[in-house]
Amino acid sequence: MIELEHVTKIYRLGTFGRRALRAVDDVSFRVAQGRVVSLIGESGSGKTTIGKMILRLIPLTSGRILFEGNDISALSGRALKDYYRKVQGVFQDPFSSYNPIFKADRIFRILKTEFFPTVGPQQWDKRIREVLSTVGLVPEEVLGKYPHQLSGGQLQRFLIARALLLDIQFLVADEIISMLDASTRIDVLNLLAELRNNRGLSILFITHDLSLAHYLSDEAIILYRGSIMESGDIEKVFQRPLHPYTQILLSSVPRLDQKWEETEIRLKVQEGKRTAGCPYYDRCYLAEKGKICADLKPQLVEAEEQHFVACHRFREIPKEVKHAAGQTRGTSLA
Amino acid sequence: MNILEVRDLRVYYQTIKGEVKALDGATFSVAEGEIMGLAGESGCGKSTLGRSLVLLKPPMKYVDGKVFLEGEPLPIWDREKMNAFRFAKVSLIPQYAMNALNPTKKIKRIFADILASRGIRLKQVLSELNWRFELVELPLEVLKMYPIELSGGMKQRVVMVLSTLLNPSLLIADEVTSALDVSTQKAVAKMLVEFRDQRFVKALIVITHDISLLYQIADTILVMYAGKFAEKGGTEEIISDPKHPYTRLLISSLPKIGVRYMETKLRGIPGHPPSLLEPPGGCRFRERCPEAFEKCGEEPPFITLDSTGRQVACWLITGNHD
Amino acid sequence: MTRYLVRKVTIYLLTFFLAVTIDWIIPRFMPGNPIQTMLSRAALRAEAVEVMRGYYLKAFGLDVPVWQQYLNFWKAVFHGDLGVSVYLFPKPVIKVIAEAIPYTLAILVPAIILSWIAGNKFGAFAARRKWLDSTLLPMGYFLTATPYMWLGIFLAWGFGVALGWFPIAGGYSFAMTPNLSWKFVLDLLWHWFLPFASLFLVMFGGWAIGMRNMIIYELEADYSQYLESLGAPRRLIRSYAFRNAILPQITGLALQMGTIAAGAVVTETVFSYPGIGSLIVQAIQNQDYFLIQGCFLFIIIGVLLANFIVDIVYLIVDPRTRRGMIGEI
Amino acid sequence: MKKKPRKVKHEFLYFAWRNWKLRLGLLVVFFFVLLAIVGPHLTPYEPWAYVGPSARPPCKEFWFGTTMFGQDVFTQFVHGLYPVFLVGVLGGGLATVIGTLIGFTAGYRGGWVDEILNTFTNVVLVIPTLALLLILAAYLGVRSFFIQAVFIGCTAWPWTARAVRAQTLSLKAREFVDLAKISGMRPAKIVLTEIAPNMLSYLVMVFILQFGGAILNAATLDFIGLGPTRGISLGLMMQIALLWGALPLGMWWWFVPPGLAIALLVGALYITNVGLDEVFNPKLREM
Repeated sequence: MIELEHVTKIYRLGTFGRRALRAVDDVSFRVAQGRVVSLIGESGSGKTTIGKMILRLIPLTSGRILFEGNDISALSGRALKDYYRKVQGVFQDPFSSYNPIFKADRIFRILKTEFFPTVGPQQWDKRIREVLSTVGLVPEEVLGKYPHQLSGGQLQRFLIARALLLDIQFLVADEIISMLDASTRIDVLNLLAELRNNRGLSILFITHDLSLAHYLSDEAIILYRGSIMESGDIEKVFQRPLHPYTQILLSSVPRLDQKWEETEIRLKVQEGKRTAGCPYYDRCYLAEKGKICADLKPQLVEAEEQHFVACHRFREIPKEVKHAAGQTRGTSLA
Repeated sequence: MNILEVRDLRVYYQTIKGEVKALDGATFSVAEGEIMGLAGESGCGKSTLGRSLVLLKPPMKYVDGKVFLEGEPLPIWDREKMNAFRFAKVSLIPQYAMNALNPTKKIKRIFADILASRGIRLKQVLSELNWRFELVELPLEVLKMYPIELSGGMKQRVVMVLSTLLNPSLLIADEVTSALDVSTQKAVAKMLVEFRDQRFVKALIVITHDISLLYQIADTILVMYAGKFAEKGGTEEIISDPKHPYTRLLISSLPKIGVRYMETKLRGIPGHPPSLLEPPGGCRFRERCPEAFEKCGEEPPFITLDSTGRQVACWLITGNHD
Repeated sequence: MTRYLVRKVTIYLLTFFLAVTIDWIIPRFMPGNPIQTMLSRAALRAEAVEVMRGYYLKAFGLDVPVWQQYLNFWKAVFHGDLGVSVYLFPKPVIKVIAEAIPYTLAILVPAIILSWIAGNKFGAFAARRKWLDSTLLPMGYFLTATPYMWLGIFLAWGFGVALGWFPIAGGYSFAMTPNLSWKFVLDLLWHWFLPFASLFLVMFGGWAIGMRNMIIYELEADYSQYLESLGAPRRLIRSYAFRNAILPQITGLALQMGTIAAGAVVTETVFSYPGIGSLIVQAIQNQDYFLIQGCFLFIIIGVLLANFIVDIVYLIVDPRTRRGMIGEI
Repeated sequence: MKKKPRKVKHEFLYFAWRNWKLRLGLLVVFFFVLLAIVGPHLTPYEPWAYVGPSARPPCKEFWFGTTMFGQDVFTQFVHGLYPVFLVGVLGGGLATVIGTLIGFTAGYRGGWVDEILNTFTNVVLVIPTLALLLILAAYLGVRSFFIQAVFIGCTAWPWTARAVRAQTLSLKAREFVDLAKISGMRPAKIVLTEIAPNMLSYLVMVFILQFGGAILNAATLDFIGLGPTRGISLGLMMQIALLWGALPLGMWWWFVPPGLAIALLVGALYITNVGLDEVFNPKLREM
């Protein structure tokens, strides 16, 4: 479905662009048909940049993004529009995704003028009601309202409904639930899961919340400062985390079924200047000893079937740390 | 002895459309050494409660209610009189901690000016300051730097040290961890517990929407809904045996690591909280509550159920008690 | 921080170059020919006119091709030789201007500095009192909206003609000859006051309003709210807010230089105060091109210099530009 | 006492009417507009005609008295108002348009385009515009109000360009622009239908400031003799009054009204702008 090959994005900063910020550094991964892949990373890890590059909102510096085999940067005009018929996005802040001075359902009208100019009004209205009920919204409650008159949850579902009008195959969901309240969050996730099951929609779920990622996706990709640290089948990555960063993440997430372990978190100040070697070198507890970590950037290596890691020394991680992080105790609450 | 006692506190917001009943009758107490978690979704009034205990200013309006700090009445409605209590007796780590420091002043200068306003010279507390900076893992050179040169997490920790410098009896931490990355979040949360253990603060109220965070650091959890108290109790009891329907549904809707859509499909809470401009009579969760019955038309009192201080406001539970 | 300075200097050099080029255009493209006006005034016989024309052409260096003139002009500027005034013929332009500059600086510099300080203090003070804000502030808007020259005339009429306290024209009394006596200095001040006051008042209104809005904005900022929740006294909160609100006022000062210069020109004309302002207006009426060219050269240099000084002050005062963030001018 | 929440249909209108600054400002501006339209029909005389005794103070016959040459000051005044509005609207409008275009392109396109336009703006910002206006005005022997408006328009736009650029940068980062892009909208359409409407309220305020600024600039130019060579304007009135010794002779009625009118009109415009700012930006509202 979507394939990223050695995608890199370097931002030029400063007056004449002398300072370079390497936001995404040689990232490659694939999202197959009907699969939900979550892109997990903290702020500044480049996950949103990748989402925007797939949606052609920002250009790549190098590397390629293929959709059904052909390079999307080559698309323009008609071809680009067809691409948007199949690939759509939903963004983080529901209130900033709507032009405040127009009614919320204007986003449907834009689609009609751009993609379906010939469709008759009644037929179009029927389709809108159809997609609204798919996303669990009552048309009378939400149509004809201004964005500030609707809740975050409703607005996000509105955006998903908009994407469904185009009968899309690939959806980039960029932190779509982080602004929503816990109680409405889960329904939006269930909606995405149903779309994958019933319509075979493949989704790139971008988030910083590991428990949400685990709930929804089949595969996980852990990003840190623009590079992939670990990726693979989500059960394997969460049960047997191999990369020190993933372990720290898993042990730091506040959980309801388990108290925080006592593993000490060294809050090292994050120096930005390290270019060569492993991006995680500064905060990695393993890196002190090894020299190789400082000079050579580790590549993704298949540690086990459907489980990759980018760390020179992942085999030397002491037993008990690995156990504590990956341990899940007890079943979910009824 | 209770550090904080609040009886029937009402604080409304004045807007052009009328008065928003953000906090409609709060009665609770916080014991010495207790870290009370204040949880609830956006717009439930938890921030209003936190802010009104320190800085109650327009558009917030004090309606009525009594507040006692270590037995002494706290005049929260009198903005001037409260100055004596602020910082020394009750202090706040604000939601906007990341930009709470004046950008054009060195950190050292900010500390010195505020301490001077209390008649304390910076030199007197320098050694204590060093020890506390070390505790929050901040290098000492930070004092010589401008806020612009610090990362968000570092600014937050500077504010934490500053707000607790005079060892206030009550510290209110408003959404302290929500803007942080997962790893720094854990470190900052544990620092709050450390502040209590080091007796920098006698009691702590942690306001957050993230219940799992409270499970990690709070001794008790108070759940709020639409300006009212739903339930309060020990952290373990609230999480393992939630009594109020809202708490139960809220906890069950939180995905835990290990839970997947395939195996167990979690349920959200349909509908949305009522508007607080014209709050509905009786229990405010009535519309969305699956177990609502006609008694819910009357407002359920916030009753203590047993010796452990477990309190709940729901006829379903308290109904068959009296 | 150095990048901030480099950017600044390049802009100023670019501006100086562009402005001086425009300045050079004045005599070349103005209607009528400077030589012609001089000759007609000399009312000589025909052939004498031809001889004089040849002489003037060479004297003003107009006999060489245009680009050559342009280079000569740049060379001359750096030597301070701005050609000769057409109207007051043998007197070199540089000398005429040198006599006028002290007067202009005398009213301009104190007016700018004092109005800036007073305006900001008053603006901060007005933001504190409700009644002050709603009464004296509209007065501030009225002042800043007043055309410079009208206020000048109004003050001249009010204090000069009606009350007779102040003279309404000239740099000093005609009867007196300039000498270093105490009496003459007093007379100078006596004439100086009204033009100064007129400039002062118009600028004062502008700063007061700017500061009032800025300080309200700063008092609403997060750091002020945090100080309040730490029980900091009103005085401390206000001094922090004032300190931050003054920064945009410094940049504002730089941006206003152009309009202030224009204001000075008209105010001097009202009081026929012998500064560069009235010099230019006379030069325009007499079509004395080289004098106009010289005067504007000084105005351009003055404005650029002032801008540069204000930028340096901003650099010293605002730590953000020094440490990391690149400040916009 | 159960206070029924007021049904507030349009928050903007509600606040606009309550804001006394907005009301006062608009009132004064309309007064002058009315005066400019109705005025000339109120007086039988022509601005330049010698109609009465010279230097007569205001009386029933000549409301604003007469000039040194016996011309009716009130007639000159009302005829002089019209060009003030003309130059204000044209000059202010032109400056707003140029400023918006340059600021908008710099903000929206970014990169080196932004760099160049920004440098150009800063250069024009620093140049004393009076020098520029002088040369252009002197160069064109015959000058009309229209030319003057164009001059002012072309030199007063820099600060608008900077403000609009900042506004565009903040709007461009909003996600509804991205949403429009992935809806297949062409960039030009995005600018027109998504970004521009949001800036409308901002541009209105910018125009009002430019309008006031243009009037002041025009009056200054007229005063130093670079105004239009034909017709009458308030600035011209003051120049003539000063030239012919109205000041030493104490003929206040000749030079007070024109200047006062400009001050009141421009002051009213500024106050309207403040009122609008308060209505749009709640922070200043509580003050």
